[in-house]
Amino acid sequence: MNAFLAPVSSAIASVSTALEGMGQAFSAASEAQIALSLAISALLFVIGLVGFMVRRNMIIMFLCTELMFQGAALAMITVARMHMDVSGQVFVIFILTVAAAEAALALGLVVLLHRRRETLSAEVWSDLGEA
Amino acid sequence: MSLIWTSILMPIIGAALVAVSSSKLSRSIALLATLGSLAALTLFAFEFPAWNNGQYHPLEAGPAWLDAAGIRLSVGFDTVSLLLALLTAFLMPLCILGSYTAVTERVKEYYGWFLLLGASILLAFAARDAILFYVGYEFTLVPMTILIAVYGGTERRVASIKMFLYTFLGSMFMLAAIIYVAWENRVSTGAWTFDIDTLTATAIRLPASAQYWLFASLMVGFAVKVPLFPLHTWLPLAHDQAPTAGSVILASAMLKLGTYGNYRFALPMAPAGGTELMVVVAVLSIIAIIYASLICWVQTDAKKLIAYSSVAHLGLCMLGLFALNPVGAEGAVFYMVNHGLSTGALFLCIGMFYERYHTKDTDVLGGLAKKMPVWASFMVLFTFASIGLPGLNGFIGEFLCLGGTFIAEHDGQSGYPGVLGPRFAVVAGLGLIFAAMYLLILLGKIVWGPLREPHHDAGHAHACLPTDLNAREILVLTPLAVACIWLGVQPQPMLKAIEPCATRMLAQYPDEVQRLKEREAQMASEALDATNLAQVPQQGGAR
Amino acid sequence: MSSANFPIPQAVVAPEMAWVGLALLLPLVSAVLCTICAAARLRGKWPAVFTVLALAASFVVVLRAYNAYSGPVQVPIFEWMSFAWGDGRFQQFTAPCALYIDSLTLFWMLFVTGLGTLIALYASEYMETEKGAGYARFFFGISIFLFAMSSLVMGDNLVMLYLGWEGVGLASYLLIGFDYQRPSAVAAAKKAFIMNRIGDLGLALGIFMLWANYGTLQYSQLFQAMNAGGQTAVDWDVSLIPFLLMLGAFGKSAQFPLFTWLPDAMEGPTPVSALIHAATMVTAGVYLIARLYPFFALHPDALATVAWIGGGTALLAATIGMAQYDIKRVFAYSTISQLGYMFLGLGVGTTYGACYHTLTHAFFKALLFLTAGAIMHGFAGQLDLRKLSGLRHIPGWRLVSWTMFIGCLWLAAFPYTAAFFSKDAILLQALTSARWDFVFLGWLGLFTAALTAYYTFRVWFRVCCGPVHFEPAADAHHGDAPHGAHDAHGPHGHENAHASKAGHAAEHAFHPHAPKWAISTVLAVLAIGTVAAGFPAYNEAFAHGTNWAQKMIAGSSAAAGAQIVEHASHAAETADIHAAHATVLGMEAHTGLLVVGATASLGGILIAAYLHLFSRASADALRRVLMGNWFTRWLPICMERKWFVDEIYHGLFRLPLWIGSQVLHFGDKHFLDGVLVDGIARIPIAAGKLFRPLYGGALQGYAVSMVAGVALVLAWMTWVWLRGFE
Amino acid sequence: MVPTIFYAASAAAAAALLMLLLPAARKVRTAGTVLGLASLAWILVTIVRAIPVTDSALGNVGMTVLCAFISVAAAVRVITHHRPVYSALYFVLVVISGAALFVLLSAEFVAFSLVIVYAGAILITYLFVLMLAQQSPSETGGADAVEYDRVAREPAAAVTCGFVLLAVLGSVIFASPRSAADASADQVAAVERAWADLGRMPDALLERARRTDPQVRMVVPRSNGAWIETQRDFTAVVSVQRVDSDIASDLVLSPAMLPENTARVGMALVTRFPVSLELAGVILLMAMLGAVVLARRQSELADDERRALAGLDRLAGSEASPARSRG
Repeated sequence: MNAFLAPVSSAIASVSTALEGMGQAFSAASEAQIALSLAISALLFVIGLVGFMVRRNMIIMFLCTELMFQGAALAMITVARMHMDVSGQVFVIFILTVAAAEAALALGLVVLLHRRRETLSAEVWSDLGEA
Repeated sequence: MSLIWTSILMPIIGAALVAVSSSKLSRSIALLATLGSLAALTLFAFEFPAWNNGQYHPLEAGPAWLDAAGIRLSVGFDTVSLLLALLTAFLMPLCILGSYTAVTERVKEYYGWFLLLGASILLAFAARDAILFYVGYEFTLVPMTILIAVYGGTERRVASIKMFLYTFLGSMFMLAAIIYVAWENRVSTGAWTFDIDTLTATAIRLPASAQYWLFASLMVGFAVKVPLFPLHTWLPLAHDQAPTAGSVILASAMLKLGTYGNYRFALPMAPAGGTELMVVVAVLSIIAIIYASLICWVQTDAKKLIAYSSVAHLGLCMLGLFALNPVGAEGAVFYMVNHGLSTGALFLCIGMFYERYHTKDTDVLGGLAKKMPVWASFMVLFTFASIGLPGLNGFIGEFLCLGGTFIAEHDGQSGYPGVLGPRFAVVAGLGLIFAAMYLLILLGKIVWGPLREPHHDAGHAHACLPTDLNAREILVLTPLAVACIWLGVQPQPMLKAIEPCATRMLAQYPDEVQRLKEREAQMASEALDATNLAQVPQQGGAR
Repeated sequence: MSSANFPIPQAVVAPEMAWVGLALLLPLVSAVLCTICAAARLRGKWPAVFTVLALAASFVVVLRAYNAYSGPVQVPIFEWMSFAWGDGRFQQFTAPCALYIDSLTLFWMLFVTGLGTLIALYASEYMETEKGAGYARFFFGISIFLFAMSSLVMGDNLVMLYLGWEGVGLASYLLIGFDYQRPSAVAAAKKAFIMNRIGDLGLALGIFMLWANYGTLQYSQLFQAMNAGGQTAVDWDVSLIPFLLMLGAFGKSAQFPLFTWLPDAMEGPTPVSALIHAATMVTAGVYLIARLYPFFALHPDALATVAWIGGGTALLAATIGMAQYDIKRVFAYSTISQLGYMFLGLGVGTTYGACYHTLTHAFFKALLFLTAGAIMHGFAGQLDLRKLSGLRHIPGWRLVSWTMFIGCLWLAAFPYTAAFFSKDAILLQALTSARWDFVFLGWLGLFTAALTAYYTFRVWFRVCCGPVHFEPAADAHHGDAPHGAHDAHGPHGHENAHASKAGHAAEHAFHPHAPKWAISTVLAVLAIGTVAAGFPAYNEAFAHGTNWAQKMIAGSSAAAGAQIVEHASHAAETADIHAAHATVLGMEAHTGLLVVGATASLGGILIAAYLHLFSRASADALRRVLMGNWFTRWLPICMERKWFVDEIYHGLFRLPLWIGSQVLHFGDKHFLDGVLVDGIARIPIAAGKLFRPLYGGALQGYAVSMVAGVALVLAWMTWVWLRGFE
Repeated sequence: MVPTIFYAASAAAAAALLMLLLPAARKVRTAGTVLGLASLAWILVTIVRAIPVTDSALGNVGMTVLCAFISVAAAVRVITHHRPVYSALYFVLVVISGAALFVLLSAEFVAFSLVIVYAGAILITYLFVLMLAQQSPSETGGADAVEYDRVAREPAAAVTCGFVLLAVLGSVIFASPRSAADASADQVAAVERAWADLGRMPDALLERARRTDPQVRMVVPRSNGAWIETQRDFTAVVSVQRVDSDIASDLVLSPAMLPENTARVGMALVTRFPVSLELAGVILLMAMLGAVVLARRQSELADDERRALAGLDRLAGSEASPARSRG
């Protein structure tokens, strides 16, 4: 029983410590956690990428780019944590900025395109092709 | 050196002028530019000091072009390349003069591209830097493709694309080989250079296996251009579709880039590889001779016939080159020049009746001696030059190529042991018979016999041309005829001049061939030992 | 293998004799002048004038050279193809433009240039209907021929010989195809050139082989090297040299495997047939073998092969000649047959006999052809001996008839004619040989002589004797007859009777024009020459003087003949001793041969007289009998159809090659180009089709390819990077 | 060895993703889900087993794994769900779990801004647009979504590319073991920088000094001109004047006195990346302007198009351009 609950209780403890903020930021991060976080960021990025390629709804495609932003941001944060440096976090703030700007413009464009063809499918816009 | 650059740049400047001039003026500009180029080259030839030593002249390195890669604008000629460049420069004005009435649309572009073609061929022959050679060699494809694709016959697109891709693919191998040698040179000396002499010196020190691949890949590039069986199929189509002047330059100068490449790169750079693969190349050459000759026999298209005959003739040229003795090499080089003259002239002749009748089909057209006696005289002359009649130019090269092949096994006394020998010469000699056969059949169809003309009214659609040749056309053919006869009667100066180049090219071969022979003898004796060993227990068992 | 020393006189280098080169140069100059005449569109007889003058001048040059002759000389003129890459004997190639003049050369040149002049004169009248471009072209061809023939004979080396060899081929091609609008003439010209080329290849290979073994191609050096012993250096046996050279000789001289071009060559104008295809060019093979005679000892069977081919061809051609109806064709086959004799002579070892026969043959055969030409000229191209009769009785044709009679007597080797002596020399050598096969060939030759006499006089009796009757040929236009019709399909036996009826109508409308001065003069001169050609033999036989011809031959490389044969056949005695003691049919050899030869000749003439003069119907009857019988039927058919040699060649070589060519052509287009080349080109096209959907314009297609590219590049980079860590 | 297992797991994950993307039966999708979760677990376990976890970090790692499951599963749903609105909502889940991961990585400020900006602002915009472009049921043909939402485009190629990329990224994770020296050097540098940051925050410095020693009156610059000086043991020394004396004396600040994360981010923004900060502002401004322009253009274009369509209608038979759509 104790053995079963031990990870849970230690997890809660660690969250509370983290929320307190101080101290933990300057202790060496667990390598496993870093690796896991990087793996998650890779997964998010790849899933976003795959989504961008397979989804045909323009809005979802943009949503997928946001997923990729998520992955990238997570990688930034992870590496920042690894080096105990705040530049990564600063960069994520910029990413947020760009994402917001992109969302505003992209969605504007999507609405524009939707107006012209009455559909959100990306494939009606294939004027790049030779045919 | 400035004369060399003058001869190369004159056509380029001419092309620039043509581009901004009017259509009417363009052909005169083109003619003047090519004549200027020829004049510059002739002047150079007069003061050329290296006729008798087989060396490059001038020898100093040119200005840097791409310094980081050691590519320099070095130009210079040895006898062989000078002869081939002179041939090119000699044919260019004739081609332009011959195109006066043949080209009526997009005239400016035609002459512009044609001049660029000539300039690039001259550059390839003049280059003493491998990359510069490659630039000239490869750039010929661009104007030629355009000449075929725009001014060609009905299948011009396919023909031009096939020509471009085929030869381009081949020259990629060649480029790779050159860069490989340059890299090896860089490894050993620490500096990049593409100077041909330096590369050759580096390449001959490579191990035999490296030379084998070096030779093979150089050969692939040049064999496409030559073209060697079975890489020849682009040529008949390209010739068939090209405008007359294009065919002339293609056959006379561009194909020579292939044989010249063998002379300049493949053979001297990779003697070990050349020795290994000599028999393969020789067999392919012989197949080319017989195969192309037989195909010529059943051709009904005059131009395709001459195109296939080029395949056969250049097969003989390659055979002479790969006899690996001075006789064959002399013959091959001589043949390069003379094939250019006689085949170029034949293409011009065919172009002249094509302009009048708009057909090259020997089943439809025939007996033109009745209507065009002057043309017929020239045609007969050039045909016999191509057949290799002694006293005309074709004979010298043919005879020496075959002779060189024949005596190739004549080791010990000539100083150049060989492998090919009489067996190869006999089979290749059949080509002489076939050459007479198909060319005389061609003559019999289009020159002799009762007059046959195509029925459609386009018979004499070309208003500005008389029935027989006009003065301009005679002016085009006469220098060629004079050259054909002169070189047949007085080949001596040229043979003397080629000789040092030939021996220089073959410098490494006596030793290599000797080594090969020793190796083979050793293998044979080992095989004999092996069979003897195998027999021993058998005999024991029998007892 | 043959280290025997043959007594070949050493040549002296004599640059001061360069004027002999005029004999080569003058015909070339006249060729150039003829070209200028053609270019200037002159319609006169200028080309003929130039040619005759040039040839006469070169004859004079040769005469002067003959007078000045005192031993073999080498006359350098200029360097033609010479280069060296070392100092060794085998490290150079030397083929200068130079002359080698010995008695054999002069012997040949005398009759070549002499006959050339006469025939050119004859042609100036014969060809007059062609005045203009054709006239110039004709004399251009004659001039080129004379140039090439001179180079062939006088050349100092085998490359010069080869130049002449092919040059006469060119002249022959141009002149056979003179009437180029007639397809049969064009085909004949082509056939002549190509069949000659087959021989030429043999010659070229022989030249290479000589070069490879002896390191030189100049006669004098070759003979020296020969005496010094050859150096076998190629993997082929050096004894193949004579066989390769032989092939060249057989091609040029129309011997057995390569003879079918000569009858077809009769498509050319008759002076051409006389000069090139009877008197001079076809003897080039004899000259070649005589010139390089020592080398024919390199293989013991080489000369025997020559003899067998010569004897066989003589018989074969004679049998065909018996059944031809076209006069020129009869003469053409007789030429082949006579050339066969010459080769027989060479083969059995009498170069004198062969060369002397060449000389006599040159005269009488030229005469015969020229009379045939005169008939053709006068009768609008008629040459069918069934359609001409009794020319002897027509005014103005007597000269022709009687000169033809002289020619026929000589060809039939009538006793005490020049040809009798020359043929005698050959047959004597054969019959008295120690080899049984040579003796057999001698008897075969005698039989052939009888056949020759028969078919020769068959012509003369048919054409010049009997009742006067003639039909002009269908084409009134002067030129050469359309032999093609008779050529392929044998005539039908009873034609004669009907033809004469049909011909009467034409007879009244048509008046043959008798020859004018040029033709008459030439015929007369030639007839005298024919008779005079016997002089050397008469001098020997009756005055016991020296035989000029024998002296000429004896001074040259051909003289090695007898010794070589003896050497080859391992006989102890020399030919002369052998001949002196030999017998023919129990009589002393010379007497015996006189009897036998006279019998053969007279027998043939008598049979011809019976069948073709006294009882012409019996000739048809004989033919009917032969044709009616199953067992003998093949004989006339084969003779008329020329033993089907052309057909056999067609089936054996030409057709398979042609089919092969078609297959290759198809394969080249559809397999090599279509399947292989285009097939390889289709791979990138197929790959492009595979990826094409990615680039249809939709954004994500580009995204996919971009990501794939990035992923691959990253993967590769990572792989490289990781390898660095391990 | 380890990367190989990771590749296998990634391949399994890719296969699962493909199964989910293909328009297949429910069973297949269920199998895909199971396989996907299993392979995700496999990936995570591979990582955890490859790198030893200290007990103290056990909690963090456990939480990270939990968040990983949530965020990856949600991300997959974003790209596989047929209805865009649900995709958007799943994306909110990704953002929230991502924020949790940020917190676990001691990036609280960013975590909260992420939730606020993304979940609060961006996603709402998306939802607005989705609603705006919502298809009516008639358009969807009775299915739960329109065709272009239901059918994936070239899933195989995309998944393959994705798999290769994942393998590459995974290799990088495994290939870079960090040495302890590196880690401690990072730590030293980070602490030093944090103390230096504190030196530039006078109020915070004073506050911390007072917290350490209530007697501190003021902090004064040290003899070398700096406000603060770092010690070896992560402590720092400041010069202070106590209430009771004018003489400056040293005061040692313990590591607990280090500035908190948010303060450091803020400090970095204004001291180390001021230009970037300005640029970000410009970008936002431009985006705003762009959105305005687009919105204006939109209505104009709509008018143009309506007019053009009307014109085209008059010219019978040339409806080519709209008909070219390949939907």
